[in-house]
Amino acid sequence: MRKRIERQTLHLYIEGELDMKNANDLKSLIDMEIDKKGIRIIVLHMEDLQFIDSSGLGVILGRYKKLLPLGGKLKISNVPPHLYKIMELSGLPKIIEFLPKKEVL
Amino acid sequence: MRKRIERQTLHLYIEGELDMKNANDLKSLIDMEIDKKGIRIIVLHMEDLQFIDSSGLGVILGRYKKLLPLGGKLKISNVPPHLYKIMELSGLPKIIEFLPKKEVL
Amino acid sequence: MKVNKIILTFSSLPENVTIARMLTSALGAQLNLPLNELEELKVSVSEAVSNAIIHGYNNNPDKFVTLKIDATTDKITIQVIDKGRGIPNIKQAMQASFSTDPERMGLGFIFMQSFMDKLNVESEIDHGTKVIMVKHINTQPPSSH
Amino acid sequence: MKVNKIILTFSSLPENVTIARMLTSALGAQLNLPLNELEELKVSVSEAVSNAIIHGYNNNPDKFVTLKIDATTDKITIQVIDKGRGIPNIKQAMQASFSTDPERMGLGFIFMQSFMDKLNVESEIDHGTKVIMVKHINTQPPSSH
Ligand SMILES: Nc1ncnc2c1ncn2[C@@H]1O[C@H](COP(=O)(O)OP(=O)(O)O)[C@@H](O)[C@H]1O
Ligand SMILES: Nc1ncnc2c1ncn2[C@@H]1O[C@H](COP(=O)(O)OP(=O)(O)O)[C@@H](O)[C@H]1O
Repeated sequence: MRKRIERQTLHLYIEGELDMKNANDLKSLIDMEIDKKGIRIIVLHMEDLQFIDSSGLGVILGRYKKLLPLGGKLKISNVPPHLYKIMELSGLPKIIEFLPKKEVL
Repeated sequence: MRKRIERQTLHLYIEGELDMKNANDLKSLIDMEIDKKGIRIIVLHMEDLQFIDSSGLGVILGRYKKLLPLGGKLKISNVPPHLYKIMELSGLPKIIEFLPKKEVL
Repeated sequence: MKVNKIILTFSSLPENVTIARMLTSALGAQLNLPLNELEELKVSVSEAVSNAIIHGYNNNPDKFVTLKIDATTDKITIQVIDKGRGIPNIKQAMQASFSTDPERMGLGFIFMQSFMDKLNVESEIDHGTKVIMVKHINTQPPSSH
Repeated sequence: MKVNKIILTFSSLPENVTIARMLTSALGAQLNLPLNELEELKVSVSEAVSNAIIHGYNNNPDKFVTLKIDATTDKITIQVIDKGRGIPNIKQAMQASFSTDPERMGLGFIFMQSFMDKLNVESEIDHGTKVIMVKHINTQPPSSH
């Protein structure tokens, strides 16, 4: 997974499949950035995400909830069309900000 | 599978996997060209072949043997490197002519 | 009618969720399912298998999960079976946002329900759980979407 | 040592040769087998499963073939099992160019033998055949080839 920090914002480029096999790795990685490096704004880039299920979505929602009381934010960008339906069903778009491509720095 | 006839030579471009699932289709297709259309020279292009096993190799050898008494010929071109070993083991290169890329029209 | 039956039994390991999904996907592709339905099938299998491993077996890798797929020309039936701890209250478990694990979303059954045409759960405490899902195959040429 | 066990039982249909191969390949990829060894594993499974369907069951799609894969960190053991007609003379059957089908090359067992580190065949007339193949996993970093 590619990562980039710019203007105190952590950009994570999630690739391939996000399920129970690797959701915990993403969780640890993000928690480390929040706890150890003081990151408060995170953008998850999903253009190269091929598959996600509730294990993956759960970790994303969990990180959002962790950042809230710290005054932080988590945003999602570039969800591929074949994942729209599962995103919609999960209710995440009602809670988390979804950025269209051009608004992302 | 793409096919092309040029100067009475049938060029067949084999794609994907050639195993017991589809080897018979290749057999019927070639036999039709030989029996109905009088084709006597066949070049099998293998650059897009991803997998072959003894079922696939058997059909190729069988077509070669069918053409021999008819005064015909079957040649193979552009075997991808990952299939060299199985070709070698099958003994086909000792029987059938393998053409490097540039010799093929 | 041609029938294809496939039974996959595998160690209760996270990496086998990928294997189970890939198998489902390969079979669905052979049945010429449209891409979006393939995707939905994969999610459903992923949820049921993850549940078997996480909830049924509490991530014990020495246990086994079974995925049964029956494909005919007009429907695909998928069963995911574990011999784990079972579900005390199936109705409650299937509700949106219900989870016995505070870290999870409680959406697994919701996804299965939304993505499949039929969902049935059988479970017995300490004997295990069987999730049965059916997807109809649209044999009409695509038109209305 | 971590062990992954996978058992696939499937209808004796030609398209399931693809499924069996894909499963093997997915598992091999998770074990980080080099590409050429993955290729060789796929050929071996393809040959054994094709034999079960063609020779064991005479292409009867109502029968079942079983593929068992046991993977540890240092070797992968593959078994292909049918309950078909059995092999009367195993030694003869394993010879190069021997085939009971004039359309076939008689190279299946030769490929399995060449591509795997160990090959063992058990068979009983009218009870079926079990092909057991082992591939060692080179845990050293690649160097000598
Ligand atoms: N195979 C299973 N074995 C035991 N309990 C299960 C199983 N599947 C589901 N459950 C129970 O049902 C609840 C809801 O499942 P689900 O909707 O998939 O959400 P989640 O997995 O996020 O908890 C789980 O939290 C668990 O308590
Ligand atoms: N599973 C099986 N059941 C019955 N006979 C088998 C089986 N596998 C192999 N055989 C016998 O062994 C012979 C040699 O097999 P093989 O080397 O794979 O060559 P081929 O498949 O080209 O005949 C076959 O022709 C068949 O008679």
